[in-house]
Amino acid sequence: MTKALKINKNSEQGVLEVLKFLLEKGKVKGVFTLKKIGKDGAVAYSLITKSDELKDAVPFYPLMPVNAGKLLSRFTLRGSTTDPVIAVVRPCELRAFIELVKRDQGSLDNIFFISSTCGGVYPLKMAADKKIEENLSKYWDAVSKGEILTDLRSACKGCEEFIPYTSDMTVDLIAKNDIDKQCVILLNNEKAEKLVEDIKGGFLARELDKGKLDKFCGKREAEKKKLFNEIEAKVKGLDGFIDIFGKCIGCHGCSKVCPICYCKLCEFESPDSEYKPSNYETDLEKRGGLRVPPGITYFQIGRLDHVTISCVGCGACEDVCPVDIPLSSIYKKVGESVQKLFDYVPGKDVEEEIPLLTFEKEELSEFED
Amino acid sequence: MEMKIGVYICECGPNIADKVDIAKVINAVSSIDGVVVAERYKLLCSAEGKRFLKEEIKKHALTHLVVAACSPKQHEQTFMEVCEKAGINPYLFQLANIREQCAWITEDKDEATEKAIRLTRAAIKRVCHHSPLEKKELECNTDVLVIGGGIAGIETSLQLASPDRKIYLVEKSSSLGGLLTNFDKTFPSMQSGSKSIQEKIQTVNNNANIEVFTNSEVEEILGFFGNFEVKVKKRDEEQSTAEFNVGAVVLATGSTLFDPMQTPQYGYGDLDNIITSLEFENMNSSGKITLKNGKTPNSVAIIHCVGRDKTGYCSEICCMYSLKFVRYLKDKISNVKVSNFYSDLCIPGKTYQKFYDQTKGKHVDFIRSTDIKITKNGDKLNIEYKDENGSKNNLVVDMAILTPAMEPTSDTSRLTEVAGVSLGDGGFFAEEHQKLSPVSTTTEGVYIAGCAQGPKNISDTLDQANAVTGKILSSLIPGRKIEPEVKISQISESFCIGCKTCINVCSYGAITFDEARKISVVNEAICRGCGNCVAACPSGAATLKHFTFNQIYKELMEAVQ
Amino acid sequence: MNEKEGYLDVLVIGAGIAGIEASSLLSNSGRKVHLIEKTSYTGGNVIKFEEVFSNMECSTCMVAPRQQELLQDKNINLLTLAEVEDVKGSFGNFTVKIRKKARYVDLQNCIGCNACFDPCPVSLKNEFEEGLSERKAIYVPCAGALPNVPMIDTENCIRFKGKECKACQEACAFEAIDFNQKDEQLELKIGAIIAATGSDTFDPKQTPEYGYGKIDDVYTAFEFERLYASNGPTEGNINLKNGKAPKSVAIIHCVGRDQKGYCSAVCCMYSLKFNHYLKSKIPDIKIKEFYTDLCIPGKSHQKFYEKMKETGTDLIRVNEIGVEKQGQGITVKYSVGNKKGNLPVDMVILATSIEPRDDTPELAKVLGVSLDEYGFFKEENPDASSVTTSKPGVLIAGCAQGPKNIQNSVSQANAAVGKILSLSKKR
Amino acid sequence: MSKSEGNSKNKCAIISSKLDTNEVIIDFLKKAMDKGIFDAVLMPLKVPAGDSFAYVLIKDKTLLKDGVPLSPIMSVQGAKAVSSVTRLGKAKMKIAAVMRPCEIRGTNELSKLGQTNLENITLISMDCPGVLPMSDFLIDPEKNIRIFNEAMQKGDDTIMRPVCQICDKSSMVAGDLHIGIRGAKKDTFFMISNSQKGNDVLDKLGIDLKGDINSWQAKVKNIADEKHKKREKHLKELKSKTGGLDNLADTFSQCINCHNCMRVCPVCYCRLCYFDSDKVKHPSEDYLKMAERKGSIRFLPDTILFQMGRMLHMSLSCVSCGACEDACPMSIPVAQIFSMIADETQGLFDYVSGRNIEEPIPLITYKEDELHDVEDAND
Repeated sequence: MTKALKINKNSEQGVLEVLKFLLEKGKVKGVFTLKKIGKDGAVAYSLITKSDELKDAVPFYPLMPVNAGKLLSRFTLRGSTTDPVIAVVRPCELRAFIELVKRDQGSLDNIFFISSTCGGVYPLKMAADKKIEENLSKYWDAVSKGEILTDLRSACKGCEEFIPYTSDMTVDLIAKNDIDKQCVILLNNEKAEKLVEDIKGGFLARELDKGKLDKFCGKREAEKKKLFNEIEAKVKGLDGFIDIFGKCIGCHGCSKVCPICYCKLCEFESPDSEYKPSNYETDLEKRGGLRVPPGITYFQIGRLDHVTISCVGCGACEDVCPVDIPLSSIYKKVGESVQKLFDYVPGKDVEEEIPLLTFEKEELSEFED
Repeated sequence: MEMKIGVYICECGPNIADKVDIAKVINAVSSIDGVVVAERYKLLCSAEGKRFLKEEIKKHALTHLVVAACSPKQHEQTFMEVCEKAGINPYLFQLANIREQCAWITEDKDEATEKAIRLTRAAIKRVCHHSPLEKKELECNTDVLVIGGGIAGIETSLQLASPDRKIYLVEKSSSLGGLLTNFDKTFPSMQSGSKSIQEKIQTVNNNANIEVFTNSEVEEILGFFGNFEVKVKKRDEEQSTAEFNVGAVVLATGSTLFDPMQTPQYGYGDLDNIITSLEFENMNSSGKITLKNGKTPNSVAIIHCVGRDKTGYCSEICCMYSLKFVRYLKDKISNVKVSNFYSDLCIPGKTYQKFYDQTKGKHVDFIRSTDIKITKNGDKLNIEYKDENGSKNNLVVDMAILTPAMEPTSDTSRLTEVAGVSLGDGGFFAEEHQKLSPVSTTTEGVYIAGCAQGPKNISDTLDQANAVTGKILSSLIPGRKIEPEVKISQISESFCIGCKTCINVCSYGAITFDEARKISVVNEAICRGCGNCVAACPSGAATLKHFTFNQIYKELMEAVQ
Repeated sequence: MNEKEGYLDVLVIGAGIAGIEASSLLSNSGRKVHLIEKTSYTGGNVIKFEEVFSNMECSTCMVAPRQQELLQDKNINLLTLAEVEDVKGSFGNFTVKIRKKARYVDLQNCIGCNACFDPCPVSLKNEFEEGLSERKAIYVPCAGALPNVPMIDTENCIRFKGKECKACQEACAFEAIDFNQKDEQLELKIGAIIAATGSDTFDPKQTPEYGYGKIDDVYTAFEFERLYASNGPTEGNINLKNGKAPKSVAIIHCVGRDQKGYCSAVCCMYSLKFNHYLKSKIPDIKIKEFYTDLCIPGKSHQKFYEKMKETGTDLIRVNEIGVEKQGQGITVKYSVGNKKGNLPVDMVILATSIEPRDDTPELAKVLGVSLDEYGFFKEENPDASSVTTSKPGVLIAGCAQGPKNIQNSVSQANAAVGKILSLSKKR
Repeated sequence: MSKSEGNSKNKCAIISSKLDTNEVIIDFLKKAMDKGIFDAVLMPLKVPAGDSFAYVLIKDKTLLKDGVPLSPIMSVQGAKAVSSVTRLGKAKMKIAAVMRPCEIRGTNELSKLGQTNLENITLISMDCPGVLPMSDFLIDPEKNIRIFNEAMQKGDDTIMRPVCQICDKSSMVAGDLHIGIRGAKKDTFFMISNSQKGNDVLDKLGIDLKGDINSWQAKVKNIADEKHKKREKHLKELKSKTGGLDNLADTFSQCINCHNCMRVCPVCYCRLCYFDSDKVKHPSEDYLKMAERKGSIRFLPDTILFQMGRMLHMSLSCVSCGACEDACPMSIPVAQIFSMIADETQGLFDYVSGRNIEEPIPLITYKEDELHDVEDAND
């Protein structure tokens, strides 16, 4: 039984109280969480150092403007933070950050993580159309009932990794019918316990309700199957690929927001992949017409090749695509098939080596003899 | 390799010690990681000071050095030499200026100390990000290109030419000699002008070390001091171009006369017997001074300052050669009456007033006048003018000689593009500094001599020709190596997209465009590290050694903590 | 000594702007230079000006870096308080005797903190400041002089007149003052000599009609320059003897021109510069300039004149002119053509002609070169470049050869070097 | 309306044809390819899946029939297409690029910046009815193609993108040839040449060039004037809403810093944008210090820095083609804001981006004796 905190407030207020406590007691120097910004209610990740700024914080707001893992990597790229910081992140964001740490793009030192059993988020389009506020109650209602809302992002609807593996604290949300009255925060390790040891109200023993969560997981799995079948129908062979990416306008937004795409200069934007006049000439000899600028499908397949071993299925790519290509289903499906080969779950454990990127001396001995 | 920084704070006698609490600065900087020693010293720039620094570097096996003392302009070079002698790369060193920028300008001691601490800490944070840079050397070409075959070009070529220094003398017209060939005599000595220039042309022609190009124009000059690549287009039948390398370029293109047609009030071009000074020199050299109708004039007017209001400057020599014209007229025509219409007599220097005093006399008068207008009066000329008290007056004469202002030659602006120099006052070539470097230009290795730099007399022209010789012989020495700037810019090949914005702002022509790879490339020998390209490059592909973003960012953030 | 080229060292006499430029160019070419200067400081006349025409650049900012380089240049051996006593030999092979007076202050140790000035009991008129301010027996001519090391004036120091006084030595924290320094006699092997001894200005006492020396507030150009100088006697404030600022000023050109017989080329330009000086300190001051012929040749100078005229100064061309006392103030009496006029003013500035230094004849004899009829060094051929003299190996540069502006002095300094470097190749 | 349009030097022909605009253009291109005037044609084609359009470099004449010069959407800005073909060297074949006026201007601007080599390229423009917003089109591509064509016939621009509705340069501005539909009688089209290259093409095609284009010019002028008034009104309103740092911050408060707008913009040609480079990546203690100064900062604190930085870099070259607004996932009116700024900055130098190849881009072109009047002022 892990220790847990119980606060008689709704889950968001409960977490905010803990964050306020940590800031005021100087246990942490800064808090990473979603916050309301500007007069027309935009929500964005913020780094908060003064406790009274927490009044606008909305930690579990159902929107992922950008993958927090990518932000934490940027925060610690130039060296780990010496002052302790706590971040409220979703499981896929935490996994994305860990995947980046494995690739020397950040450091976990002095960063505490509060995550939750993730109920998924609405698509960016809904925020753009300012329709999230009116769907908030519907969202929390579905979460507490352990149901899946149809207008969530497809990546979230089919997401089975909704329980965080390595967060210091986990807020129990899914299928917890009293989340608007009671906030339960599980303290997964001594670090977490030590952090909140002198908070008022003692600890109690609490576990995630395996049964309810497994049932919920089944629903997510069904949704995932549905999405994968849709994609399979649409994308048959290379021609299917060309058709699905026909609409792509080459804005590379999907690679910009993807946490795993961290290259300073993407190979598909560098001089080596640029078409020279001679290439145009030879291509036009072979085929009557050539799409210009070339390399739309080449970029998508190339990115798939670079990213899928570590793709955490966070769905940021589909969210940002201006032509609504079902990218997250494609990358999740290809990602899973690649990761299954090595039964590797990206970002599950920072010590676990990334397959394909790490070479073991005696690795392929069975093929050699 | 672990970083070991030594920080030394100079008292500079009373200058810093009185105003900054050095002990406080020392313990404020000793705690920074990487700093292994922080000490003070009486006078670091003195001989003992330098010896002390050298021993300290060796004793603590320092990898980086920070000195907090005076302005880099003063002793950065001194301390870099100390680093070199002590065996560490001179660029792993930073000088914090806590004298001119702190002690000398801050009244309150605490404030001065606080500022000294910030400046020193900032220097330390910067030095951690310095990377070692190596000095480079280049073999220099000692030949010289002289543009313009007048007296200035000829004198420079004769002074410079020697077996180990070839001179290329390029003249636009078909023969050498320039304006001087037309002058029978020159002031103040009244010795023969054209004779002396012909002798000089002879010595140039049979000097094996001078290659003369007539009817030719310099088309292109690329490169830098010590290694210019020159293209000269010959306007002969085959229109061939010659290409050669030189170490320095001398602009000796002289000047031309203002065209009096632009000032119609003088009637030049539509009334007879109104001639310019050059036409009069040729007439005098041909032996007889006659009117259009062949008769000899017995009254001549010399009009000074023709075109001066248009050009906006006094051309210095017109008053003097007008006096010479009076003597020409006196020799050739007995009892000729000469009247000079002038505004201000410009006869500076020790020998000129005497020349004027000896020219005055019978039948020679000097009329101070303004608003001169020349009209027809039968077959004579009527000079209308306003005299000293402003009342209108006129004088009838047979002939009028105009002294037009001196102007830059027609191809001056073209040559500024070719030689990479700029135009100054009056449209002449701009000297680097009006007082201290009158014969050099802002482009190192390109010099100016004679009237190309501004109107002047023959002896000043020859002075400038010898001055250019002095400058070149003292810097372009056979065997001497040129040390190009080390802190130069570099453009990342993968990030550059070839938009050429950097090439537009580079004032030294140091960036060329690689057509094949469509990227801009910095010529390391010419780049002077001014940083224009780094500021202009939209994507940050250009970076400047020793002033990288990181170094400046760290320094700044530490200073404003 | 290498036979073909002879001795390579060069002797430069005079550390004014021409001497400095010649020395640094020679050092740049690898030659060793012995730069001897009669006074205790470098910079000559140029450092007396606050600003120079025509871009009104501050003259110390212009010259100080060059002086600094000179002091740090290993190829240049600067000998202050030194004069040439005897010269023997010919081009490439001169033997020169130099007498160097003692400075009594150690150049290495002294850091120019000026602590030794106050205790000195002696006080007398400072020649550098044209007598407008006082100096001690141990002194530096002006703040910012380089080398920034004082000298002891043995004529006036009471210790050198037998009295027991160590005031300055006790005040020095760096043991820089050493009374036992002796005058020295040096002998140098020299290849070529450049005389760049500069010039003096005409003493207007010789023309009483200007009332100089008799009437207060009649200043020579150099005195006015020092009045305006920020490191000068009045730190740049232009005041009359009675301490008040002048409301009207007359600037008289060509003072001494008739006596000298030539136009000194620069007085018109520096008189126009004085307008900028006066207007910058006293904006609504009335200025009248009396001239005979405005001599502003060259591409940049007329522009300077026109910009000055816009500030409202008017110029009057006069035949004769005189300055007389008028009760408390001064009046300028002048005649234009046949009309007479007089103008009451508070201050008069006399633009005095340039003339040779008084020790020029003596130096000429030592160097074996002749003077021209005006007392300047005589150039070999007035039509050619005027830096060579009739004696090969002895060259002249700057106002020592005749009145000229800074630009032409610098050109002549470079030209002299050009001649030495190119001639020694062909010897 | 550029000056070259009005002068009589240009040759013009009136073509009568029953076909619609697209077919007339394709027929013209086909004839030109037959005559060997062009080896290839660059114009939009429907993508295989039929749900979008893309620029295709067509060499095989049979593919021409699928071309849709007046496509309902601008998926890729034409200037970017031409640049990708010719940036690394002039095209090896003679190409006719059929594009909208703002794409032609973008191409000219890019050629001034060394990103396009126009040798062997003939720029053909046409009177542009505007394009549909990308997000609207994608809801139902088939239906929207029909709606677009009807609106185009009627000249109704209310369904087009906001920047197209206020575009006052929607006819011939630059380029070599222009196909005019405005002010034409039924079943007739104007074929106007705007350069020597254009004249040669028409001569070789033997099209008699004595048509009178006054009716076209008049129609184009009054459309342009009307749109200009609409533009000024619209942008003035926008300025009151988004002017000032706070308003601007609020307008971009939803921006997620995905830089789509920069990537699709024709005049943002840098390979690595300054705002993606190391220069904006700071150590954690500096971010914490920034946060402490304000109590809380948006993370990443780069949105306004990027937007204003991009404005600073490219507003003088902006052709207000609207590509950025199409690509913005958060539906921020980026194109309208950047058009507002571009009108003002270009107005300062009375410069129109891409109007004429010889016209240097202000500020990045330095002339030796450029600022004498200012220099002397304070000399």
